Amino acid sequence: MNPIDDLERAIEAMLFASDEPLDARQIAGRLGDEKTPGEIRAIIQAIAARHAGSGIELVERGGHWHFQTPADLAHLLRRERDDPRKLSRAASEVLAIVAYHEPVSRAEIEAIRGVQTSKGTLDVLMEAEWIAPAGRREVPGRPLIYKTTDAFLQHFGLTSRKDLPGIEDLRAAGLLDPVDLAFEEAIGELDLVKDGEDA
Amino acid sequence: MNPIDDLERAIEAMLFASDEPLDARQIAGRLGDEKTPGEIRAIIQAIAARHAGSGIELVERGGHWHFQTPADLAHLLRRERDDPRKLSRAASEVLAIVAYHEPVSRAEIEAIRGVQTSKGTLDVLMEAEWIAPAGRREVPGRPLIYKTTDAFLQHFGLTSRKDLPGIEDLRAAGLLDPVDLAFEEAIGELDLVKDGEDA
Amino acid sequence: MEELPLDFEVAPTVERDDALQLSLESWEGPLDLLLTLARSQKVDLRQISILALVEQYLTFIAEMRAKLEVAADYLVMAAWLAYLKSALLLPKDPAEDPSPDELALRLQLRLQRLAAMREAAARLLARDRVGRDVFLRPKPEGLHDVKLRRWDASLYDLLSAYGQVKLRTEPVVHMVARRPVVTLDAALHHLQRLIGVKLDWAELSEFLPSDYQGPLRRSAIASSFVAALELARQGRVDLKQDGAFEPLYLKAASA
Repeated sequence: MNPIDDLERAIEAMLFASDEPLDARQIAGRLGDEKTPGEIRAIIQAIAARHAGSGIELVERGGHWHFQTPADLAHLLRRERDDPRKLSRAASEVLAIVAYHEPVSRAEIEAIRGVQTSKGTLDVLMEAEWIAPAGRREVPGRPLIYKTTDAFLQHFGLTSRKDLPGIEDLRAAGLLDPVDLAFEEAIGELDLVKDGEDA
Repeated sequence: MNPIDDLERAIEAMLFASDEPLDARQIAGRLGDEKTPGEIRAIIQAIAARHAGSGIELVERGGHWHFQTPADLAHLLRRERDDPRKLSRAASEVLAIVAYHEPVSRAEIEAIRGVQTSKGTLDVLMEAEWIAPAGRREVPGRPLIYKTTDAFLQHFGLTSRKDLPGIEDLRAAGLLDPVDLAFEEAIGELDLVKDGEDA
Repeated sequence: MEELPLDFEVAPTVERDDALQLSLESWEGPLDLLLTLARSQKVDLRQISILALVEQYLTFIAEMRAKLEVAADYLVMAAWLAYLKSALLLPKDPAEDPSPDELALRLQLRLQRLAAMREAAARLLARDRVGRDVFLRPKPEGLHDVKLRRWDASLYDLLSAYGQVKLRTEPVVHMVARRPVVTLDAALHHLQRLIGVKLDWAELSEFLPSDYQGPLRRSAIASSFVAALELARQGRVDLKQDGAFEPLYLKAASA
């Protein structure tokens, strides 16, 4: 490669270190006006050509020039990182209600949960792509209604909504036992063991 | 000129776009760890070589690389507003002592300078991010010790601490040894000479 | 002796009348002043005449004191140097420890070290510095990390959440869990029937049906105990217990 002449180096460094894109006149001015803008432009073209196809490019915007990274490499400059988060209790409840009762409106969800549901909770579920709006209910106010998505089925390993356990299944699994009864049963078992030992 | 391969373009763009110097490991990480840091370093060297002699240079500072303008073009690029922090004499001496003696405690700095160092002097250097605490010396009082940073190497254009001007000569001359040690050695030599004379 | 080193790099060249401006603030302490004076000998610090240096320092401080107050640490150094000077001039006393020569050597070593750092600082500051000699891109695009939120929940979380919703929201039928109990009447009846069968002392638990298990058994123990107290009150059984929490024994009251 031929050595780069001093003028070209100087212009290249100016363009690199400048806050703002520079035009040929500004560069000529900084160089003491020994060169015409036309001559400067020719050198800028040479610099741009030298960088063509590299990871740095010199581009013109309205007669002003600046260095930038090529657009096709933009993806390398942002790195996407997974940020796993556990779904909150409230969001889990809302999701379950949508799954068991879909399509449901927010008011219906609140009626079932017995507590107000923040907009953020639905947003989280939509961001996770587990629920999606499914039109509006034809009642006064025409509220949005929600349903679960294919991504929901996929994430929870369900073939279809019919795979969701029924209420009886939940009861059998102990998921519908009041907390205090379950506690007493656990205590009762302890007593039996003690009695056995005494005998 | 041969077309530049995609990996080289990618690394060049990263170095060009980064707002701080990058090391080979950071680059490898961003590229999904498909290349080893060693392979990355070889490519960085190739990029640096490609830019050699141009108006932009790729330089190594403490294992990290960044693009900058060549020093010989400073006169064209220096502007009135460019005003790198003016260091007081005390601050520049303290900085030199930390750099050449690191890690070093404040008491050790004071022993060399023969004067108390105000807290402000160390603060100025820490605010500039040129020095940083580096733990404590395991002696009575467990004083904080300081060392220089990568930002120090970057600002002063040093590839590594070995690049500190004259550090090898100073070391060889024993001028980085504490006075006590130098004293013992000097006395030892005197004694030897005396012994020789006596014999 | 040489003139005062007023033409030295650090100290501006001034008329004697302006000496006030040449305050001791020009120096970073007495060692720094000594180094400046030593430099005026224009020889390598290793060959410096400590005696001449001491003279220079003492003279300089004396002149300064005539015009302004001199900070204590400069005076302390002056006193120490005056001592060193006299020790160096007096006939050598071999018993003196440390010897004046050793003190002089230490001073020389300290001056060398300070000088080395002084020069190192100057060379460091003269390097091509970012923002003064070399320039970076003022507005780089920057490398960005974009966090992709990924929500996580298991099917169990989902089902148990639904279970909790159901529980919380089905209060219409107030579910007091039905507990298996043995009533006092039943216990009385049972105990009265058995009391005639057992002749000797028997523990209360022996009167309980063996198929009473779990909560039912606990209930049976409680109601049988109350039944036993009731029967004792009626004088129909005798009760015996060896101590608190010991087994309770009962038998039909002796006639």
